[in-house]
Amino acid sequence: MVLASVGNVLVWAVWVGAAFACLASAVAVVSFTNPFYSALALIGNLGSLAVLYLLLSSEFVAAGQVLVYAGAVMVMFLFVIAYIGPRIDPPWGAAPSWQALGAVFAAGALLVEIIVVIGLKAGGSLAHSHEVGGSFGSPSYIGRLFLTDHLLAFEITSIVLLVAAIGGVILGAHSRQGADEL
Amino acid sequence: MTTVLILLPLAAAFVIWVLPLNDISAGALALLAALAEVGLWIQALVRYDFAEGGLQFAQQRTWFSDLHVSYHVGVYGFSIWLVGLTVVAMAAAIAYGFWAGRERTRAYMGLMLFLTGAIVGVFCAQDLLLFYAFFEAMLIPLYVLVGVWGGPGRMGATLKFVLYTMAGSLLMLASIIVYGLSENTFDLVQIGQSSSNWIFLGFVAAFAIKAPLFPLHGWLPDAYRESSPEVAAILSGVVSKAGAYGFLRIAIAKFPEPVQHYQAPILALAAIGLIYGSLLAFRAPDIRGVVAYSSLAQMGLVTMGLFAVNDLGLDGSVLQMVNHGLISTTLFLLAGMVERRTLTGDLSRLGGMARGRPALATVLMTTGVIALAVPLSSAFAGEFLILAGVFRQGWGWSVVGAVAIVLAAAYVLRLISAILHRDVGPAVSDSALDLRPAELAVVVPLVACLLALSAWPAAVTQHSFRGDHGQSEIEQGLK
Amino acid sequence: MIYGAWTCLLSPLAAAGAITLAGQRISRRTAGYLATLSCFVAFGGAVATFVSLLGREPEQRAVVSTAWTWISGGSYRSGFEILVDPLSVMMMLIVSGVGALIVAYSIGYMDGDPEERRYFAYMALFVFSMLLLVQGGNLLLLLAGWGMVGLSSYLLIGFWHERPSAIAAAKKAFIMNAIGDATMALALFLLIKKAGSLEFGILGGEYSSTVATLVALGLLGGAVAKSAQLPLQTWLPDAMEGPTPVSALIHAATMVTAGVYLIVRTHAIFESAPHVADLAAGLGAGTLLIAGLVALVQVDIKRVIAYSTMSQIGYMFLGAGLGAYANGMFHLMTHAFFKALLFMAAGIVIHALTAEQDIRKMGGLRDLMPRTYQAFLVGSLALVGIFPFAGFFSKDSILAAAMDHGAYGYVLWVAGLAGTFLTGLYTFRLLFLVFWGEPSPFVREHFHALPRDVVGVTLAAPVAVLAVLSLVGGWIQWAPLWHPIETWLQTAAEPTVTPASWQEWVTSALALLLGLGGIYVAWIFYGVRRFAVPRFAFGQRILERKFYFDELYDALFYRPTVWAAKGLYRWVEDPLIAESSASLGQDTRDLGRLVAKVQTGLLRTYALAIASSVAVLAIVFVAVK
Amino acid sequence: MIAAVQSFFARPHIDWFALAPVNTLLAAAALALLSAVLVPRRARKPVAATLSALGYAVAFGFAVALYVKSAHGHGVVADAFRRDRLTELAGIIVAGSGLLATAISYRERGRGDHVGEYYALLAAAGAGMLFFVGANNLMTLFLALEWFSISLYILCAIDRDRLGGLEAALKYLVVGGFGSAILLFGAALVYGATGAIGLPEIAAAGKEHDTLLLFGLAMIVAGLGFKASAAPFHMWTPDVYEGAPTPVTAFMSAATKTVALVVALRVLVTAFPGDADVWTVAVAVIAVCSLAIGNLAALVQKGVKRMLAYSSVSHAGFMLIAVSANSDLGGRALLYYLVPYAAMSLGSFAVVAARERELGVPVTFENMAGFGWERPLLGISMWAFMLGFAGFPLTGGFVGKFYAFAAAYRHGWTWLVIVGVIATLVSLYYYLGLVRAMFMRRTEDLQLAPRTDVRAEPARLLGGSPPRDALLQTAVVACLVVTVGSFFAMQPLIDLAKHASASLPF
Amino acid sequence: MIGPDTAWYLAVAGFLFGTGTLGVLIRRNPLIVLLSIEIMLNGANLALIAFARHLNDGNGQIFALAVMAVAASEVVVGLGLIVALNRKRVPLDVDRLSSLRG
Repeated sequence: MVLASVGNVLVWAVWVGAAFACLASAVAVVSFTNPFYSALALIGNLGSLAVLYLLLSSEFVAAGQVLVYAGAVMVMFLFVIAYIGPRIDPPWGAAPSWQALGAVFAAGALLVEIIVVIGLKAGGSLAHSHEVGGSFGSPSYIGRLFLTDHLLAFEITSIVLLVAAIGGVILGAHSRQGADEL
Repeated sequence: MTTVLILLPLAAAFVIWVLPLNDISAGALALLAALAEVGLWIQALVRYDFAEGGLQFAQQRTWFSDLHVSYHVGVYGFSIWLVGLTVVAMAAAIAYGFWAGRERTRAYMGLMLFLTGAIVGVFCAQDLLLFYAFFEAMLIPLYVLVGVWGGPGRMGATLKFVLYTMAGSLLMLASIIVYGLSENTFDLVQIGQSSSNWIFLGFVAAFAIKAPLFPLHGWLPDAYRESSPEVAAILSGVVSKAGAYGFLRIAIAKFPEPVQHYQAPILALAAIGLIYGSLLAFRAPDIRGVVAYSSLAQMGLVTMGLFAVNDLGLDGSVLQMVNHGLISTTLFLLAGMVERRTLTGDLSRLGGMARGRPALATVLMTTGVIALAVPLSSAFAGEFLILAGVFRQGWGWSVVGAVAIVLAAAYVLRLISAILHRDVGPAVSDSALDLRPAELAVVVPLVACLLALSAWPAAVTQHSFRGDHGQSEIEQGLK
Repeated sequence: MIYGAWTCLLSPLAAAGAITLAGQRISRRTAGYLATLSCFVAFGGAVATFVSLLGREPEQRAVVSTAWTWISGGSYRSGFEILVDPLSVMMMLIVSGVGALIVAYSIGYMDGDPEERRYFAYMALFVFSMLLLVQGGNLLLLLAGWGMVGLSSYLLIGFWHERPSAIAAAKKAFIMNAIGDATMALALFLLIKKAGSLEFGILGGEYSSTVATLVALGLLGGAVAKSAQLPLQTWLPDAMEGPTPVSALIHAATMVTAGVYLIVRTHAIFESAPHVADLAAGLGAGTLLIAGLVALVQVDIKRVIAYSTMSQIGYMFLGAGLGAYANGMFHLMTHAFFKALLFMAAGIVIHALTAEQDIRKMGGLRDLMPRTYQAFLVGSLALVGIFPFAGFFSKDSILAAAMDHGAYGYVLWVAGLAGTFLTGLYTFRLLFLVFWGEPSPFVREHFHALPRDVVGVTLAAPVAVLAVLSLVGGWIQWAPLWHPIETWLQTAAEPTVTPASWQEWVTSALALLLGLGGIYVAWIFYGVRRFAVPRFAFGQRILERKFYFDELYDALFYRPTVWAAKGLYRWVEDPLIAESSASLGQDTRDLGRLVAKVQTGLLRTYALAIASSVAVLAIVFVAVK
Repeated sequence: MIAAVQSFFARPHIDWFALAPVNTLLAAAALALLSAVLVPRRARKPVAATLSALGYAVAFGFAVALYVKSAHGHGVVADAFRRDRLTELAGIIVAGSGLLATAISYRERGRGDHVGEYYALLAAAGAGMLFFVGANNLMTLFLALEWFSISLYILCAIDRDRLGGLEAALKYLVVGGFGSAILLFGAALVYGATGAIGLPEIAAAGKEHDTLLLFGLAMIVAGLGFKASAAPFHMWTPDVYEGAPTPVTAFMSAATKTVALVVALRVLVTAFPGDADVWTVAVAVIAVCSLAIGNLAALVQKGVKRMLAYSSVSHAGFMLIAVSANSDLGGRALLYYLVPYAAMSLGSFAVVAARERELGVPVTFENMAGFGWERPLLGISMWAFMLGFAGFPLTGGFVGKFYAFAAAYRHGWTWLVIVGVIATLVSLYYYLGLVRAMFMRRTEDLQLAPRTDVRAEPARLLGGSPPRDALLQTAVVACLVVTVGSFFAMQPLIDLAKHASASLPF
Repeated sequence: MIGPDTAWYLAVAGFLFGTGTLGVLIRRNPLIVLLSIEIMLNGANLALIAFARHLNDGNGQIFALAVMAVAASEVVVGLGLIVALNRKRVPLDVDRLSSLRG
């Protein structure tokens, strides 16, 4: 009982920390003027998300998150940013136009709506969630799902990645007559 | 029989489009096809059993089953006459186009034949959707015929024409959908009578624009002025009849209660159009303007007769449709012939062409006096019946009609004397020849038809409806 | 016999068609002969019909022959049929007979005109139309013939189409007649509605007085238009623009008298609408006075005769309106003779003076062309109604009939007598001015006698014939003593007035005196020129302007029409009808430009559009649940 | 041990036949990709093109066979993919479009580099679409969506030297990513609300009018509307259609719209029957927006490709009318309409491509002048396509519109019919405007681009007018045949559509 | 379950999503726009996983993993495009990419 409550407090504390970090980094990504810092902030964001995943007892996803995302994708990002050189543009560079106002309004509206909806449900169906077994979210668990129910999804994922790779090659590779045509 | 009537010109059109013919042979082939079509029609006329009346030569094949739409064609007494008008007028128009030597002959002739098939289809279709299909199919060749072979202002004219017409016919499409689905069939013969005002108005919109009825004639002057004479002839002579035919076949036959309900307003519009058109024709500055506005007036008259919904009015309207078709075809062709010689249709620059041009004078004079409905002419017979019929709906309508008769005399005489009489106009050179034999060969048959009809208008009036009782046949919904 | 009637009707039509189709292939002269021949054939047919009709019982003297159903509508039918009865036969004889003479005369008169063929085709067409009018077996065909004569009159008045004046006159005539046609048509519609048919028989039917009055009015409208009576008389003088034979045939002998025929033919309806009948008589009286007055100041030889025609037809209307149908018809016949005679004699004068028509330039022709002078004299005497010339017998009996019509009748009677005086005056004014006195310089310069060839013969022979007829033609009936015409027409049109013989005598005496008085006055002023012609500037201006009828109608009808048309162009057609669609399209395109402007090409805009619409969509979804 | 493994991995039974079309195309793609490396440059293009064409042809055949054999639809591979006539009819359309697109592309893809990849991606995109229409749960749906979307992003930018292509690709990618993120979040919410990702299971969860569900539904509608380029999610369409290589545009306009609409129909009808009262209205409103915006904007376009893009927006509206009817008739209308529509848009873009090649500049209304008389075949075909778009009789477009309106009326929405009618009227202006440009304008001031030898590196001028492109013309004629034929022989097509829509639970 | 309810996680997810949206809407540097899209996807992922936990159902996690892969692919293509644009000397500003408009 005590343990449970202690654990509860502990989890709460971790959650608060992670959530805060997550939100903060997200805001940072959007608001940094230098894409380099934004990218770094996103890494932080991903990390804190991974913590949240752990709290949600999804070890495998958390791991994947850290490895795939923070490991691969972000590195690529940083590489590209470094390749083309960081270009500074302040988020509110343009004078507050109807564009910006609309943007803030629309995004805010979406955010508020989501929060409200969740708030509405918070007391109801979202209140009491199922208990999960220990194996939930474990690699084997995921693996089995992947090879049974979601075989196709698994395959498709690989195909998508392949296609993307081709795209990367085509677009990224140095064009034969790129320069002289300019 | 009916199918052959529809398909022959279409087939000929495709042959002409596909085969690499030279201009002469293409034109000759087209003319041949048109004449063959006339022959077919005569055949149909002979074989149609007028004593028995009603729908004949009917052919039906289901087109798409789940909505009960079918390819269903056939002819009634009155449609026979309209088909006849179509084939004769088209033959004349094609002949004229051939003689005048339109550039891109193959395309041109093909389109003319295509148009023939479409119009014949309109008069023969016995299924709402099929009717709509043909009704629209007419527009496809017309759009190009006006737009490509027309005068300087052709683009605006053709666009206006098509948009106007489509505005109406799309409303009609909506009506067709609602009507057909609510009656659960699109077959014009089986479909029951409806009492819905909205559906009725949808149809009326389409036909009123096509005819045209008074406030909806915005497309008319430009289209008639800018298109080449033979196309203008077809537009005012034949295509406009599709609108009147629609009134008769669908709007009046299938919507008895709305007709009762809207009779007065429609008659009023028609009457206004009659006077309005006559007045404008009286002041129109050029030949085509006069003929154009006069045909606005004439279609108003026809509409009056139709919406009188009694034996006299219906008979008169059918007769008058045929008359006006032949008359305005002839007049537009003559206008074209005059313009070929003077390079202008401007009345103020014409005149004195009767001197030394007896053929032109005679033909124009004859057509003109028939056009102004001098008694004993078929046009007189038509107008007389129409006005006698509408008199039963109220003497006022006929008084308006009588006034219009006087105005008609005024504008036709103005037209005739502006072209033929007085001293020679600046645009008329002595080198302008009299009508050539070829031209005579085009118009004289039309005039001959008119004279024959003048001798025996009852040929049409007696053979349009079962037992010459249009009212009862219409009231039964032309089953 | 019915074949005779059909021959009579169709032979001129055949000639017209033949001449038209033959075109240049036949010589001009041939065309003339063809037309003349056809008219004589028609006359032969008429005579044959007349003879065979004579052989019948009076009751069997009405025969209808239907060729085919002309038009039909439901139960209503009208056949292409002719009616042969005493009335129509009488008209057939007059029309074809006089017509034949005049067509023959035209051969000479129109000689050398480049478009002779067209002329003769028109003439033949006219004779056909006129015969159709009088033979038409039902009201519709009557109306058909009615319109056809209007048409051919239009064609013939405007025959010299280079002359704007001629064309204008032709149009005027046609449109005025079209007005008459329209009113007749309306009457016919009413009849169709009430009786469902247009046979002449239905006219005797039972109708409410309103219906009868309306129908009668409609028919009267047609009659006055065709016969140039008040108020539609203004076209006739202008119609003199046509060739003189045309004036003789159409505007004297036949067409203009059709109104009288119409009233007699449809007398049944007029009898059931007495007020309209009186109106007809009154119009006749008015016309004969006005025309007589105007004729006093005319200087165009043909116009003088034209006005005299108007006034003579006024007499006929008077008679027909009063119900003295036989007398009206009788005067119609005699008038056909002497008026045609006058016109043709005048034609010869004009021909001799190279198409000069102004009587002020004429004079002293009596010695130059004595026979013509005699013919003209005969005609004039007949016109004035001097015993024993034709006019005397026919006109006076009409006036006598007026006395048998109560007070109103006496008014008309007085008017008629006054008219007689005027007739004498203006007729002989003309005669004296043209023929008496010394030849004017113009005449000396231009006069050339008739050649003794075909032209001369064809000109002279018909005149001679008509001169004889104008003399003896009237002797057929002398109302107080013998009246075969009345009995002949008995079955067709039973007169409603029968003047007592004393009324006949009194009237004749007075009329004769007044006529002579008129002649005497004319002799004083124009013949021997004992006194200078008195001048009444104001009165003369009114007369010369023909009582301002033209101006009146111009202001009342023509200008308003033109204004209306122009106004419609300026305020309705161009701005509303033509522009509306264009402006609508323009507005639509502007709207489109607006929409296209939103497509900024900025990525953020696109995302914004999506985001905001998702927000809206979501809120709505959640809200409506 | 083995048994344990067996039990551990209860491998689902895999219906290879059902997946045959997809696999064929994937194989074709793979081979084409290999050809890019193995085949010598000169032969590369024909080989790759042939491979892709073969792939599409075979896939077409498989789809037909499957259509015949799948009278009773059922899920395959653990219900991740649905094998039924709806899937296969869409598959037939997509495969056909791909085949024609290959033909149209042939001369376009002259430049030596990436020709192999191009055809590989073309095939891959087709495969993704074939899978997309069969997707039976939100995950496969999302993945397949990304699959063909990414392929299309790359295809847009395949000419890395055309700035327009790159710009279009980036816009497409960013907006597309944004859209699919929204779709994804919606999917997540739906998943949360119902605890299921399979479409039938979502319906079975019986959570009508649940807040989360509706929220998710809204986002899913938006995501699918985006792919169908329905207003107001349409704004990427004109730019991408204009910027992308014309054959790619042709393929996109025909195939993408087809699959997006079919999937929208399937998802809405299968997964959200309970909320039909909500989404029918929403779809109707979206349809109206698309009609209005698409037509109005198209009125003022100068470029033909842009005009066609906007017209495809408005046609999304017409077809959504059918979807919004939420009835068997509506499904029939949509599935029928897709056939002539695909043909017409492919054909019209093909004609644009042909014109582009002989002018060497973007095709505008002005420089279409006289085209109809110079190239009668293409001109007449274009004429027919325009009439079809405008819904004239003698083309399938008329019947399609007719059915869509009929469905709307049956659903009780006469006002929608009226809106559609007015939209059609407006659309006439620009469709006929193109015909007018092609046939009624004089052509003196027109300049044909000098013909270039595309094989030479760098391309070198030959002069003279470009050669007639037999493949492209064949494709156009095929489209013409379908467009016109679908009017006359419409009963069979309607039957196809009927059976296809019968596999949905209306 | 111990710790905060699912609702809290979802709130965070929603916040991420909203922030990402804002980023896409206001940022002009395509790189950062791509990053923002990543944030949106991550928000969705968090929601998926929270729901998976809440429902004790593995599908959500699978979905999330798949999304990661997809996100990666999108990034690859996006970066490729950016590089290509950069090679054409195009300034990295989405507002400057407006040659296609109207």
